[in-house]
Amino acid sequence: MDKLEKLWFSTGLFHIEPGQAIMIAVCLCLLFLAIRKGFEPLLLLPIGVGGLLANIPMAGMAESAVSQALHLGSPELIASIANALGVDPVEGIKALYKAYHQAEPALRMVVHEIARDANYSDGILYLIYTVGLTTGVFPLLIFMGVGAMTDFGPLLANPRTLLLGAAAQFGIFAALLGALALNYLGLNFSLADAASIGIIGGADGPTSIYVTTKLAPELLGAIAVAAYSYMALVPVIQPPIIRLLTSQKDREIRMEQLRPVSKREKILFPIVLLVLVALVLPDAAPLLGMFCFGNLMKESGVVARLTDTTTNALINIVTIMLGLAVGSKLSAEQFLVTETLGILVLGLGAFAIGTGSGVIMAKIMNRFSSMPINPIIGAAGVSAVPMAARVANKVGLEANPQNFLLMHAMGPNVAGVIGSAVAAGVLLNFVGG
Amino acid sequence: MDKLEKLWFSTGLFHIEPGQAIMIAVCLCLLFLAIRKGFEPLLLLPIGVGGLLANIPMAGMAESAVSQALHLGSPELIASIANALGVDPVEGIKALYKAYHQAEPALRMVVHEIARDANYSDGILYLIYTVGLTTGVFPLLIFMGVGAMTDFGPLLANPRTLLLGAAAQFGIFAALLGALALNYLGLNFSLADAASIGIIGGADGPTSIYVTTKLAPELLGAIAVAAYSYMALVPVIQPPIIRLLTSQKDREIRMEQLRPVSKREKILFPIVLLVLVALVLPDAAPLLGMFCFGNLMKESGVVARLTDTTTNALINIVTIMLGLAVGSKLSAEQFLVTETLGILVLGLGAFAIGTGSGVIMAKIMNRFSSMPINPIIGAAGVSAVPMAARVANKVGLEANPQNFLLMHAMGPNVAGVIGSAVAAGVLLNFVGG
Amino acid sequence: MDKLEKLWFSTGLFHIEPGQAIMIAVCLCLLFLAIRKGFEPLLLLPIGVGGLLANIPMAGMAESAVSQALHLGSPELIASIANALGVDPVEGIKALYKAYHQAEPALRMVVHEIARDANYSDGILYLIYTVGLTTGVFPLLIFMGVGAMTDFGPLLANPRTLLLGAAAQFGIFAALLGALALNYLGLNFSLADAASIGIIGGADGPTSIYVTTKLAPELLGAIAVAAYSYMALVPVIQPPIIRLLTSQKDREIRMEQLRPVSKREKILFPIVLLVLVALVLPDAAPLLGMFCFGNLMKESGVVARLTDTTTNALINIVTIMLGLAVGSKLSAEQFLVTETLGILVLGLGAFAIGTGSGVIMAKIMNRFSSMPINPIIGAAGVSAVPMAARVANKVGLEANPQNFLLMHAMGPNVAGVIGSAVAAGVLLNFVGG
Amino acid sequence: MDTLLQQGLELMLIGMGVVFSFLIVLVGCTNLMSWFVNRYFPEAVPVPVSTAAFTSAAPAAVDATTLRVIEDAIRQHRARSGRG
Amino acid sequence: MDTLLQQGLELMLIGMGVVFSFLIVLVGCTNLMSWFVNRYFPEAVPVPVSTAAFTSAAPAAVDATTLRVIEDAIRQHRARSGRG
Amino acid sequence: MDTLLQQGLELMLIGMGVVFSFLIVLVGCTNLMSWFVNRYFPEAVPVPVSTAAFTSAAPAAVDATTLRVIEDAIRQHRARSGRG
Ligand code: NA
Ligand code: NA
Ligand code: NA
Repeated sequence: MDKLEKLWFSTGLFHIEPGQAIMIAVCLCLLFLAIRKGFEPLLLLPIGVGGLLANIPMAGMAESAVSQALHLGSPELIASIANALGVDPVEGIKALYKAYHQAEPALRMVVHEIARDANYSDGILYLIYTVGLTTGVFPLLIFMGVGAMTDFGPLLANPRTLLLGAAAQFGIFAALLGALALNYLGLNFSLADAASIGIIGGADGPTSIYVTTKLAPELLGAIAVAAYSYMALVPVIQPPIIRLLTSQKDREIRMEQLRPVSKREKILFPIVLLVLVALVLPDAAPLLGMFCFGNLMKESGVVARLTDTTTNALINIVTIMLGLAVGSKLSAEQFLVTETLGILVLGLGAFAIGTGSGVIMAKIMNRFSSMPINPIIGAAGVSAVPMAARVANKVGLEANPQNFLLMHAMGPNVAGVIGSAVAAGVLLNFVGG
Repeated sequence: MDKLEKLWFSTGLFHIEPGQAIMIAVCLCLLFLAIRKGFEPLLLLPIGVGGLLANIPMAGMAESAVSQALHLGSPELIASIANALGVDPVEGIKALYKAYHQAEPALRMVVHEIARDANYSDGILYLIYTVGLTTGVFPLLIFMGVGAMTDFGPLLANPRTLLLGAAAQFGIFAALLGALALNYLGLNFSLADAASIGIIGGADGPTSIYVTTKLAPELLGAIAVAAYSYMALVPVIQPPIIRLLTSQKDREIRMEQLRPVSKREKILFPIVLLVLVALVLPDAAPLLGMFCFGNLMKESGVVARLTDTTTNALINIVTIMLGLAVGSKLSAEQFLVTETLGILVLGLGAFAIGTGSGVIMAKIMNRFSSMPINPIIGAAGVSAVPMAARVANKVGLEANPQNFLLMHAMGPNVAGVIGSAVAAGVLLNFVGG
Repeated sequence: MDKLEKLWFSTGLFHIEPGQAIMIAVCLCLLFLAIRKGFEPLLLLPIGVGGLLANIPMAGMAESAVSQALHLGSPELIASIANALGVDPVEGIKALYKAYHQAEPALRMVVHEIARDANYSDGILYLIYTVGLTTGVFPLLIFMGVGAMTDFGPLLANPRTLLLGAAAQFGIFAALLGALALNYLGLNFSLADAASIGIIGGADGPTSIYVTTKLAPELLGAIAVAAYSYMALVPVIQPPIIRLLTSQKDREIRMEQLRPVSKREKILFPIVLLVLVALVLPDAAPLLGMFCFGNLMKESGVVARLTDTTTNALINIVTIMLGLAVGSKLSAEQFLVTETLGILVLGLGAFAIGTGSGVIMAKIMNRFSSMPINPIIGAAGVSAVPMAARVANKVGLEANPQNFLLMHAMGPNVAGVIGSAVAAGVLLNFVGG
Repeated sequence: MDTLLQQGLELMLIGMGVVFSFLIVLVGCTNLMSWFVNRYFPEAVPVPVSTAAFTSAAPAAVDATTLRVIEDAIRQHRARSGRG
Repeated sequence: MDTLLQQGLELMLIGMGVVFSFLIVLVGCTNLMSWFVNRYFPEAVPVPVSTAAFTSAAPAAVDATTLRVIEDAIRQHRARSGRG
Repeated sequence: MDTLLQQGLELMLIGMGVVFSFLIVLVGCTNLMSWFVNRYFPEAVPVPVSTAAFTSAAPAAVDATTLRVIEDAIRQHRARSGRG
């Protein structure tokens, strides 16, 4: 019966490509890391599932209606699309797809309609990605939530630590250079690609995703996976580097108790930061603007119910959607390329160099300042809040069981968030613009 | 004063059509059932209000700007639209509307603009419907939430009960055939209509809505109302059928205590199911994919805050919107037709037949298996979670006060959810594609 | 190095216009009022931040991609846009922008694409505004939430107080006339502008925003700020007016204990109101429909989890977005005009007149009725729930320490919400239509 | 200009007219409804008027300390899996 | 017409066929998975089957009064800053 | 290629330059702000630095059992009307 044949033709097994099979395996590994190893599960679990769904053959959950029509459609359908686009069908799907993307909006709508009439509709992951990531809404909302969960108290008690957060951003630009250098080894990274890879060193998920969706969307999957994996690996990556760059004496430095910070200072800080951004660095305005908004909601204390929703229902909903959207970019042709290896290596390098430069900056500052800083907390400058600060605290306790660095490390830690947002602004301005 | 006249002309009383009046009455009945009788209030209350709002004359809350312009607009406005469409206004609204829908996207945008310039804007229910249902996003998000509230423990303890969930889907296809047969009685159901009607037998709200919006959107109102009403009527529909098909001895069968199920099994099950779907049944991927995602979030236990939001804020928000969107389809011309009667009858039949085939399947399995199954739990295979399982438990206790079947019935009950999602995939593939 | 120059050119300081600087100062004042003085912080804080972000030079967070391209783009880019629009670039940006808005949808999409290709994308505030306010979705959802937080018990116990809520709407139409009169003083208000300004007197945020976005979007910033500020100032505005219009004897009037109201009455009231709206006043259907829906969810008691989400996660999320969207309209060219002064004056007048007419209505009713009403509660008819009722209670206690008017004032208070929604319906019908 | 003011006046008359007539009708319907309900479907124990028009302003039935403890609990419960 | 009914019959055969074969395969995979897990990764204390298929239907482990107190607290906690 | 690397180097210089100068200015403004606040608007009781950078990581002020009880309550409270 022809229906039975159609049935077999409609199974995944009949259509699965090696790439898809491998990607499904990769996503299962991500799920293993998220669930069993506790690697940033809040994002890697949705990303893993999203990637799995995106690689289900024939389902097209991560593809637009048109792309589904071109890949799964009948010859007649493809012919009618080719006809609408004024392209010869024999030139193949790739040519048709290219022509579609270069066509005028009105014509694209016609083609989209042809696909819709043939019962193909945009996949749900494609919709979530389009609505939430191409617009930049998801990362910005998450940044707002993170702002509403951040306490600048430790930073306000010791503003100098902002400089540690600045130094740690060196990892971003080092990785950027590294990416460009890899072009000599046969990889192929544009300046925009390199900038997106570098931002992994920001150790800040939403910032990386925001920048990458604007500069190099095709690398989003690999970069997001790298960023969150290395954030989870901070406890493994940082300690050796810290020990390498500091003497036992350095690590034993005691830091004096932080001064109490008044509520008023905490309320004014996000406003000061916001105004400063407005005057000096408009390109960082979306990220830092939403961040300050969230923090102002929290510190003002007059909109508790909004803060509560921002840090719970809203950020959770967006996190789920963000994860699925990022996962939808884990397609074989985009992820199973040598570039991905390069990205993983460079990302690791960015983390390591950022950690190192934070520590070295702390040692330099000790040269010129009376009140000493324990260089360990410089490592927290990469952000990866609050993991990096906890690592600093742990390493500090190893050196001296009385040495509680957590609070001192929170300063550079949140400073690192600001620092990488600033760096992101520069990259978007010079590379994107 | 002409303004007073305009005032009277702008009242609902002046414009109300009998159909609208009847539909308002119907919606009040739905509200009565939801509030007083407790019929699935979470959905029937929003559906009832949505239907009421959709039938307010002149308000056009469930209509697009263009449809409002055509129905409420001045002759000049209609003339200009007709002119833009290249249709003679004398051909009447219906013809204009048809021409609009067949026009090219660009032209449709022009017409939409004309309507907008005349101060007509898309009704809120129309917007919610378009954004949430035509895209399939709402039912899929609800399915994710349901997954995050489902415990596969009982199913894992006794996987054989999956077969009961399979058998109960017979109601779907029986109703499908019935719908086609009704064509001989003068009704007019296409294969797509029949499939949508059949899926009522899935006893699963989101699945029915997802399939119907893709195959027969104009039947959505009637089908959703039928599906949720009969789910609420499960305690009335099922017991007699169970008694009819089982002997007292059957109903007294004791089932042994379920084995404990390990956390690891619970975590792996959604992954196994997801991979299986990917390889075998891509058409069921969206529904079962989101379902497994939700369940994995719950069982993994590493993203408690996401699970919490998924099963509360998110699913509640979507439920409200889904209800309003479904209600917006309760228009007189779509609901007050003989087809609706057919749908109600067939839906009831689907439930009854599904229940029966579940019970019979259990009896057949007892033939070939050493460890006996109480056929009552076969009735739970229609899903309608958790109502059907509770009914099975109740009927079991009547037969034998020591006979607690609830846990045993939960197995086929959740199996029924999977079963109808699979059936939905088949229907979408063969009827939609 | 040219990059350094580009760097300086890309700072806000280089580009900031006086207007933007002033608006940033204005927004800082709003934040001060919201945080320090507690002026409706739930809305004024997001509005203030939104306004601040909207006025960051070069960031274009409140502008569409096209508007950014025209204002920030290179001469080549502007030339290509002008070419696409068939306009001579020398005619200047304003002319280009006008041509863009008058162009056909398809052409507008082409221009939007040109802007997108030049790396300009819609600002996030622009997106939020477009999605949530131009569609009317945000105010309607908030109205649903308000409905779910409103208790009509006091109103049902003494329905006559509905008339107080009616009388207080006089402030709306007085301000409307006043706005038109101001045209003689050189201001320039259309009938639509006047209607939007008048609705400030409704003392109901979502209603004002809903009407203004439909009738006079360019006034939204000023009107929303005025509406929420005066709502916060109710304790300052009302008492003197009440004292002026009432004698000590009036204010000492004791009102008898309200009768208990049954659950059934509370459930039926929103349904009765909804049906009445359907039959008489379709133009008020969206606002009152969502309001009744929310209230029915609450009173029915069968969908507690939906009510819970509606009054928490959902309304909070929408409030944040609504605030940002309104703030995005606080641009210099729209806010720093003499019209804004007029709006502030008229808004104050609307509140005062509404308060007065409520009080006078109460005194008139006392003429014709045996059971006396304390005229103080007439002031609560302006809505501004629950502030106005608390004010009435306070003034009452001053007159007579045994005189608890809170519950009696809640009647006219919620009646005022219905009253201004009805008035909004009339304005939308006669001015908008 | 005058015509504009005139339109405004007309609008005021109609507007207040509609508002009043609608709310008067509503008073009637409400009374009718209440009479009908209490006549034919009286409730055993009628609910007393709650002491606030907003559930959100519901009376504080819990003392501050308990409240604080519970809030901490809730915060922990929510924050169980840390940063989003 | 007949062809339509015929299509329907075909659809029924295929549909039920797919549903059954898919769920039979699932039974197999599930048994395999459970055997594998319990064979190679046994858990110290296996979780007993929870008494409901829906966490939302979880048994009431708290007495009514406590519950009410806590709910009030939650409501206050949420409504802290009043109307939205 | 070289030009690309050169661009990269330029970008690094400018980037680190901007990051440092911006944060240095921020240090200045922050110190100024703090000095100003504590000089002219001192608070009676200054808030001590909270012990975590994330409210979500707030210290556990409630013992486990209480917490569990309360969580059950919350779950029930939410699940009051069953499946969504
Ligand atoms: Na960083
Ligand atoms: Na089912
Ligand atoms: Na009002």
